[in-house]
Amino acid sequence: MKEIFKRHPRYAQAPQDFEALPDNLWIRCPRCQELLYSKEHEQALYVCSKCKYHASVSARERLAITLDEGSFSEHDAGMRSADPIGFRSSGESYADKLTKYTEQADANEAFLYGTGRIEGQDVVIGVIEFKFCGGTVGAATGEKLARAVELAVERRLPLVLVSGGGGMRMQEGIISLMQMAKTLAALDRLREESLPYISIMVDPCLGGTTASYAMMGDVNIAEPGAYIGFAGRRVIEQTMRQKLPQDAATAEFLLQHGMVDMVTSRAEIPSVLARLLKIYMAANPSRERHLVGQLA
Amino acid sequence: MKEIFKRHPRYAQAPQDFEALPDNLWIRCPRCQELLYSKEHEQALYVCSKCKYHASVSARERLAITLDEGSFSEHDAGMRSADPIGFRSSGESYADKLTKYTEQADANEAFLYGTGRIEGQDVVIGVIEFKFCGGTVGAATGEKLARAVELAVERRLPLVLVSGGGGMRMQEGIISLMQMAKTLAALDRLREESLPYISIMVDPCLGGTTASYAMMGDVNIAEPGAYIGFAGRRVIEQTMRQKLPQDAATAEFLLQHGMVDMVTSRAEIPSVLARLLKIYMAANPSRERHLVGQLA
Amino acid sequence: MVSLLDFESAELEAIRKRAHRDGIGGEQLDGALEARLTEIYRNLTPWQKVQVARHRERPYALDYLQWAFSDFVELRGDRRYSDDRAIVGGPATLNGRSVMVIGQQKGRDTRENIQRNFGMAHPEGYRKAERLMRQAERFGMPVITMVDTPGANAGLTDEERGQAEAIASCIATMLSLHVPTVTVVIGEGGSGGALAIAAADRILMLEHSVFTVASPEAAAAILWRDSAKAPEAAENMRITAQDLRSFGLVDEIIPEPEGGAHRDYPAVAKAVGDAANRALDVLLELSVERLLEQRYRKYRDISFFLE
Amino acid sequence: MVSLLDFESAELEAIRKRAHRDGIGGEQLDGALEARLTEIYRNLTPWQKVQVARHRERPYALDYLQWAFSDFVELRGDRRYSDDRAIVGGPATLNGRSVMVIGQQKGRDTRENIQRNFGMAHPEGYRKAERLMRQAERFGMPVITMVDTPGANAGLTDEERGQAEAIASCIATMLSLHVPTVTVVIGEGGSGGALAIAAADRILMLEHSVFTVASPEAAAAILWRDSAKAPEAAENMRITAQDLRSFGLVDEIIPEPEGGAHRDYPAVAKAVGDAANRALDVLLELSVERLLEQRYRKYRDISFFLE
Ligand SMILES: [Zn+2]
Ligand SMILES: [Zn+2]
Repeated sequence: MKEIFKRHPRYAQAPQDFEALPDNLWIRCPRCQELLYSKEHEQALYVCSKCKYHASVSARERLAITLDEGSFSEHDAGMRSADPIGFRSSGESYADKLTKYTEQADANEAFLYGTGRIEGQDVVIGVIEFKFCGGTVGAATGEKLARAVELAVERRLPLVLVSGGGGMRMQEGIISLMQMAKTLAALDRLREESLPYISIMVDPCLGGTTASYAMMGDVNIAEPGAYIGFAGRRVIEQTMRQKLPQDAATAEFLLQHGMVDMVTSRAEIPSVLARLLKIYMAANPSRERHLVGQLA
Repeated sequence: MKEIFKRHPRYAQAPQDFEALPDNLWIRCPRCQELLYSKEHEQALYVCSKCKYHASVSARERLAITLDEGSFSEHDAGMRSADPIGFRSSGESYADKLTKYTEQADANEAFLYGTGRIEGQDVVIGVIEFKFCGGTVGAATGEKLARAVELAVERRLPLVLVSGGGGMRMQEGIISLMQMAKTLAALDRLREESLPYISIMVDPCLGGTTASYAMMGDVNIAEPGAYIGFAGRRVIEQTMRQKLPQDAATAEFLLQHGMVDMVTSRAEIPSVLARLLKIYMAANPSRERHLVGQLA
Repeated sequence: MVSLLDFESAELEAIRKRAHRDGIGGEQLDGALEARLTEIYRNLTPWQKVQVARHRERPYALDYLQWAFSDFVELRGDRRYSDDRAIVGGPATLNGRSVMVIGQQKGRDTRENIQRNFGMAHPEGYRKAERLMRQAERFGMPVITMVDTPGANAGLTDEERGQAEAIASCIATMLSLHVPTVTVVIGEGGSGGALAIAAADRILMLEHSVFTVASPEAAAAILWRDSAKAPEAAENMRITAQDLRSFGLVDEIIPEPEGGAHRDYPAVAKAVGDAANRALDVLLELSVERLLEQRYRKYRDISFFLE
Repeated sequence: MVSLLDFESAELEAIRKRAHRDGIGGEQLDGALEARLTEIYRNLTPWQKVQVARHRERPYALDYLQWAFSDFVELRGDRRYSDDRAIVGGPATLNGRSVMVIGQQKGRDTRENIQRNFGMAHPEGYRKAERLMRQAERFGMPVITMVDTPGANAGLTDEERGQAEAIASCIATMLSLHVPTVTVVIGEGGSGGALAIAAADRILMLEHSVFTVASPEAAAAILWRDSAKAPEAAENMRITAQDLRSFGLVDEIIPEPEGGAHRDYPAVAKAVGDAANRALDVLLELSVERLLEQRYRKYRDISFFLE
């Protein structure tokens, strides 16, 4: 297994997390309750061997799973939120909370990005960090997302984003909502440059995240079982005043309803990405642009 | 009432036609069976005063209803089909049938077009003639449709088409099917020139007619109660193996399902057209095109 | 005639009582009431603004279409699945210019609210909006949108038909249009469901309108698991037109008539029409290249981060 | 191994009987059978071609994707409502070129036919095709479509979701693409449901494929209210590749292996891949302007009228 796993043997604080047993040798799957041997579970990329539940992984683990070893080079690692609306809740300031999130997640924001290689092909890649404020999008998150897109445009590289999280970050109010427009504006430029954007949605992917950049991939890939939607289960259940069926708004449900191109297990994602990037990058958009130019 | 009605007091041979009583003073509505006084029925533009059934009218009556009096100037009135596949059915040749249709409909084809004015605004208008082979589309029909579109492009006029009929004409085989592509290719040029196309769909509007030019209006208008669909009622009933509900695939059903912009009674269509044409023709597409050009 | 909101009636009732006690009435009382009302509206709290923005008699999109625009023809349907009555739109004329108007539309009574789904659009509403935007672009017509929604509808069938995709795609389309776009927040701008038709070159807000990442009720439920704390959330989250102006997110605040938009439809409609028109005057001077660059920078340059 | 169609078994059985009577067998018999089969396939009637085009073992779109293309990644869904398995598509490589492939897909057994709806697409199938075409255009990838459908599905829910709009829009989009488009009719080209993905720069047809305004059964039902007269309709309506070639509607007929495409997948796939590739070689030499002009003329100039 790739080395980075050894540095981050476990991951934390996601709502549906695997429960580590006291001796740290065994963990329990939160979906099917199966007891799994920790070492094997790591090697299975944190996918339950029984029910195939894809547990959330940290941003760094995700990069290790996805990229050629040692190929990642991070950008803007230090960027962080400025607490735009001076938000306080129950006597605690958001500014203080940010410090806590940073410690918990060992990251300055809920998203990190940079360049890397997938089966030898250069890409710009950005991944969600759930451990930072539930992977919600604030001003710094949105800025990093926009810079990731612009980096792809600048270097003429394909863009891969691994998206998830709770949507826009309440604590940054309207500033966070506007990140939807900001990221989509950036993606529009990528589109105009005919560079491919592959979106990978992981559990859970909600609200403004899904309703902006996550859903707009040229190719949308979802991990099995991932809950992906505009509204969370609780909100929908309140609206409908009834319990949701178990598979509602899962990756498989979205595939059936035409919203994602494929549901792909964690282990297979890198090779699918490699195949897609190869075809798209071998296409010849410059010819198209050139000739369209002749038309005008 | 406009004069042309007097020359064409009745219309014939549509499947759901008003039945003229022997004395010609009264007719019976095919939908609600109401007895209507012929003169009044004419003045009501052949709309049943009780159930509002919009009976089919001839192409010339339609023009009289829609255009400013005396403003119509027909193009290509003599164009007719060449019997491309030498079709014979039950010993009778299609070529012979064409002669019959021409006599019945007092027209050389199922479609006629030209220029006219709607509340003083110049338009290119084309209308279906149901009496000619059920308003189906053959090679000559398609050619006239394409020429109507090209005339609009050439003169920079808006296009109004009144569409209906049984779809593509079986007796011209694959040649008739290809008229779908031919008419849509022409409409694409109209689109590129930013000239508006308003489609009015009347009862019945079926098959390849609906599935090509009729459904592609910038604004789609349907007459009340008109059956508009890809498949006819009989075909759908066979597919579903059950009777269709009465309102299935009517204009109102299509409005509810987002396929038409409005359901507008025959009498109101001219004023709605006038309002739409005024707004669209006052827009400034040339500015847009010019500035887009600067972008390249 | 105009229904009073709770905070209005409480204050005005107190004045009435005092006047009754002091034997004051007639024009003098009317004057006092009016003065107090004006004062109240000059000092609305964020939560009071939410109530004003949601006032049942507040002018809705179709009211502005009647009072500020002419020649409006409603175009319906997404050409895919349905016609969503929570969003209305079509071509119209504003001050002699052909424009495409798209607005979220609430209902005024129960029957109409069922039809309009309380202004909460389904995916097909956003797809209709997108269709009309693309049409406007083709004809070189500027797009004017009016925002007034508690948010997008959140049911399972909305997920099935891609509410997230519909919103994302509508925003992306609006950002890419080669024609000028102006948004007026006329009431409640709720969440992504509002932003879907608000990613414009110019965002204008009525004086007492609000724009939120989530409705105060939803925010309170998320933050404190108690939607009754909505007033606190409203205070905390900086949701008023004035707040947004201070962040540079809003280009202009359109003043409302004394006592709120619902007290004078013609006046507020004129103000909205004039403001939109002024915005277009400027935007139509730009080349498409400049227009797109300015629009990009407007959203791209939203800052509030540290590095 | 290969299932025989009725008209094949009848003829071959007769040869076998005669051989048995004459004491002939082994290689000599095999040779006679093969010779007869070749002769049959050189002289297929239109109705026999319909049966060959519908042969359950005939290669389908996914077979060509396996044998003629490489790197295919299936992309699914219309991003609106559903994923229609009656149409498959995605990027692939043909002879080193990145292309977008879209094909109608029948099922080979009952289970798969239910999933694929016998190759009859719903509106969302055409909307998926349209999405992939637009994507191909954005990336400068030529589009290759494979036609094989009895027609579009005709149910009430298809009307609800706009089957007519979906087909019209798909044709219009295909006609407007700024990238070269090549269609191969690999089996049955049935009506508007087939044309929806066939309005290409080049239309190629396999030797024993057909393309009809309506299936022979439907045409017989419409013309004579008797679908049993399908063979007569097939004769009458000029539906074979050879007929279409004679009208100038088809650019090239791709010869099938002796005894039909279903008898040699690799050979027919190679023929299809080579033919598509040759068509692209020519089309990719054109400027977009020329490409669009040639495409326009191809459809605009279909004549067969008198004036
Ligand atoms: Zn498990
Ligand atoms: Zn009647």
